[in-house]
Amino acid sequence: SDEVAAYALTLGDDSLILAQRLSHWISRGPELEEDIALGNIALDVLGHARSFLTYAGLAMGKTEDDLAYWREEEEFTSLWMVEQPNGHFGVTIVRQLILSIYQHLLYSKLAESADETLAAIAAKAVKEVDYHRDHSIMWTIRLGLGTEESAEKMRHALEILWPYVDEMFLDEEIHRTLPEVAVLPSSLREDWDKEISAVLADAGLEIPATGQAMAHGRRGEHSEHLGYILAEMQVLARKHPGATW
Amino acid sequence: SDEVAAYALTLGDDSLILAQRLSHWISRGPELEEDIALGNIALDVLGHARSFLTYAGLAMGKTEDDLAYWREEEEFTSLWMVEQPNGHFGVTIVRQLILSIYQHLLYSKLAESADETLAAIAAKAVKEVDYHRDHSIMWTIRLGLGTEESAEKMRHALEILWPYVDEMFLDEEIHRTLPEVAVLPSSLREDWDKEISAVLADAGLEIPATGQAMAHGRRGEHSEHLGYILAEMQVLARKHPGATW
Amino acid sequence: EQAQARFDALIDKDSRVEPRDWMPAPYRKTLTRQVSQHAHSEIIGMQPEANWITRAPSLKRKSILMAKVQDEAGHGLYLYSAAETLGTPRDELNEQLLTGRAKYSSIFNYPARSWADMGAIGWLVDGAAIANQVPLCRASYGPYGRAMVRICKEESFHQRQGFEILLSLSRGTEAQKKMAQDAVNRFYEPSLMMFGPPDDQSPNSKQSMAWNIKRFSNDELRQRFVGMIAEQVKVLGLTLPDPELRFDEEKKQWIHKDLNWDEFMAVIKGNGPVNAQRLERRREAHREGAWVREAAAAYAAKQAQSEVA
Amino acid sequence: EQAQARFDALIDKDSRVEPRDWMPAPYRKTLTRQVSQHAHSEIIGMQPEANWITRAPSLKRKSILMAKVQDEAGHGLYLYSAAETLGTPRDELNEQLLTGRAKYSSIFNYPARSWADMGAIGWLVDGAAIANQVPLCRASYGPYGRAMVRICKEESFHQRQGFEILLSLSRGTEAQKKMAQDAVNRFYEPSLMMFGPPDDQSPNSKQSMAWNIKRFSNDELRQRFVGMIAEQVKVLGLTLPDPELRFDEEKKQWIHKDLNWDEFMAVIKGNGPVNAQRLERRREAHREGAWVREAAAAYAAKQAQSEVA
Repeated sequence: SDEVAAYALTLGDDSLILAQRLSHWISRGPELEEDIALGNIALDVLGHARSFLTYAGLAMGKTEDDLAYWREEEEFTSLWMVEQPNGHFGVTIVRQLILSIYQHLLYSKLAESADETLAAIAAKAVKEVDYHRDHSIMWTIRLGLGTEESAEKMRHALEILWPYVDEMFLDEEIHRTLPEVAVLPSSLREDWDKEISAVLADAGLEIPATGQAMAHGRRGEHSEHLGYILAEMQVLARKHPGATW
Repeated sequence: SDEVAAYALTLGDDSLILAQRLSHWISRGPELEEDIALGNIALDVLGHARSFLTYAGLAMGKTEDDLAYWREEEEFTSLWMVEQPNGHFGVTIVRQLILSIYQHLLYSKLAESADETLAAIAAKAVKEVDYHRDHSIMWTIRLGLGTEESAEKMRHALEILWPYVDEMFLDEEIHRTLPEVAVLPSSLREDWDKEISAVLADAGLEIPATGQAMAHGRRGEHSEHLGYILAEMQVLARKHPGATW
Repeated sequence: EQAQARFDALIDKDSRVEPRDWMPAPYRKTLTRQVSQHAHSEIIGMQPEANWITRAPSLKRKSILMAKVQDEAGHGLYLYSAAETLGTPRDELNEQLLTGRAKYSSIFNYPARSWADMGAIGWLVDGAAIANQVPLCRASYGPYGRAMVRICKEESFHQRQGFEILLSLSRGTEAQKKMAQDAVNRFYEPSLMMFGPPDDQSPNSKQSMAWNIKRFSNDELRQRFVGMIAEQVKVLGLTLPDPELRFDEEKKQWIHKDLNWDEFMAVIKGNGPVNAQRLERRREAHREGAWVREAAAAYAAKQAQSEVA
Repeated sequence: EQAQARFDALIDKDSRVEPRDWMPAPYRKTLTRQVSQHAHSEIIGMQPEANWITRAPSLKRKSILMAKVQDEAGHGLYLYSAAETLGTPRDELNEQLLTGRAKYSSIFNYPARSWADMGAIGWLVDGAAIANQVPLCRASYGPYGRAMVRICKEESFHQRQGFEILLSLSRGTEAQKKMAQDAVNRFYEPSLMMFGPPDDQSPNSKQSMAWNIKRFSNDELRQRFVGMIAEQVKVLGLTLPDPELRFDEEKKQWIHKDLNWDEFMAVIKGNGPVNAQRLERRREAHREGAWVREAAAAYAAKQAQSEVA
């Protein structure tokens, strides 16, 4: 249905923008192993994006590429969290920690969705996200407990990213209209809070006392970053309308 | 003539891309005074770009905006030096030092061009570039003689930028076909070498022993950076073909 | 006592207080806060516009926008200087901004999402700023009033440029007109809130008016502004997102919709869309520029030493 | 002496030398240089392709490209491991790369200017690499040969992907076809030079062949490669930028145009278009990652200590 497609689109957009951000690390990591690890995560996440977008496109008569390359900024529904810049390695790790715990909870529930396709995509994705989560937990602990400098950088990363946490758990119309199909974001909050608090405690870090941004990416109201991300991502495809690659 | 227009285009492209790079500093400078100073330089340089592009466009039946927003990467003729990333403040200062000494010599000669329009643009520009040169000399000396850290950063900046110096002095067909009009880039080299060597000596810095990149921006063969610069610069204009702003 | 009397007399005859004059501590404190907040607003206010410099859709607009953002940096400088004459050094004021202790105009905590925002910010945000600031040109504190004279002149230029951007868009393609209307929709209400809470909820205004810092109440200024834009929007061929807006001939005042003061307070408290981003950008510039400032200071110290020697 | 005799015997019967075996110092040195250069080439070779990941024109191509660049990082890892079995630690090899003392394949000092370069690099550069590497699967040093087996399998997959990119472009719009031809024009000559100088100017080849590291001469390998691409380019519907190219039936060999060995030498010496950029990117990643590596080491040390306690 149109609603299911719109819901799939939100999941696809989050993954697409996150993959775009993560892929920038390839050839720039702090060590070769991390080029591979972050690249693998980016590749998995791009895979999720493609599955969700392809499914969303079915109902809309569009391909994954129509949706990725030919929508305008206000038609994207990504969360502000995925749009945040990579920053230094610690910022990318904290962003990934926040998101992979979130996606793990989300996909675990979505795997039981009444929509079989979404359930199947989620069931496959959750296994991959499990690894992403482990990877970011491991790095959060290493960097939190590593040196004074690394702990300070992690505190800074938490501070600049935390304002975009609440948005991840906002229930929107699209979730409420699909009670059997969609996962209600607010239903994930409690578990997420518990899980991330435990990780941060293990890493000697704390949840920062920041404000919360009035972010509404699901409604097409985006951070100032998305325009730049799309300009780069879409530039080549848009120069060749109708072309096959 | 077409040749004069093509020559004006090379000057316009250098200034346009440099202004685009410099303008990124506005609201990001190390102190408020530098936001203003770098912004003023960017604004002057953009002004030069507009004069040269407008003049080039006259012979081609195009506006400055046609030339800035609707050419493809390989149609741009900018030098690799202007395309180099801003990096830290020291990199921007060294790039500006290299370029403003160069442009000062170039415009001083061009002010005596047989082409009256080019001569007039250059005569006006040279006064502004004189200030840009002073500004970058002053900072080069401050940073070269400031702290250990700043001197090291300046050495690094010189090292990563120096490979693009030779290209600035390459004589191309376009220069040779316009002996009375165009300034032969090679004719500037000796004075440039003298002047920059003196500044670096005053700053306790040395000309680095790097290789020289095979750079041929004048022929449309650009660094890997230009594609990104243009994607950002042109994104909005290209979404609205034929629009007036 | 004598000093207080002299100060009161200056205020009474609407004269200027100058830095050398004695002034009551609360007057100094209020002014320092107001002038520095104003300076911070200029500095933070550069960011939404800087966001579109590299993507400006014509070279002329790029050039105008760059010059405008430059002007704002200049305004920040005058205002920090004015604040310094009250005894607080610029470093300390900057520190207050970076640590979040000092406020700046809340409007800059909304993102600049489209090119049309360059128009809406110029027309509405600078417009509201001017309405606020023109009376400040007569503020009792001399350096502040004089800074405002210079700033207001440039601001009205900026407002006209913003208006022109919107006019070009509204006369342009359908997509451009839509972009313009969307920007006006987003900035209308926040710009009305730039004048601060309604008079009955603005306890500090009275003292500022007694000191001849403030000349008109928040609501009076808001009225003037609404009246102005209600006329100008017709020329633009756009609409204000306020179906209730009308001039009440009986009360002789503009009636506008209820403003979302909850959101206003939330934004002030740091929960606006881009508060965190704006402050972090400032902090980042400060952090990344530390080595440059240190080098400049070290060089200056060496120069001073060698001149002595 | 006995050891040398055992080594010679191993080479004679075309057996494998293993890390535990004694080997002559020059053999070890030559291999270390070759294997580490090969590893460096994989790592630097990620950059031209990473340049197009964020701009790939379809999600499928983006995904394939990301996987390919990942594979290259993986190849780098195997090869550093193989080099380490010869006694030089990875840190030291990396240091040689960052300081410019170690070389890597010169082809990566050309910029990847267009999307079609992803095709040309796959087809020509990976193609030439495979022609070079397939015989290395039988290299006398065990760990190197085994690494090459794994690498060659993936490389031929990459080559096919590159070919497919070009095929899609050449069957696409005029602009796409032009883009493809332009990329082939730029990469043709540098790819032929990947096999190294002509045999009569390649003094080290003979020793490498005697040691069963190299199996074919530079010119032999180049001949195979040219023959292959001369056929494949027809399927692509593109042309090679070499009007002189033909198979000489008498000499039974391919005649191609004179290659620009001056440029080749200049690029090797550091004067290629993007040598400086490629190295600086590596250095930057190393510099920016220093705090991460230090933290990881500090954490590991603390863990080790707490396990002991």
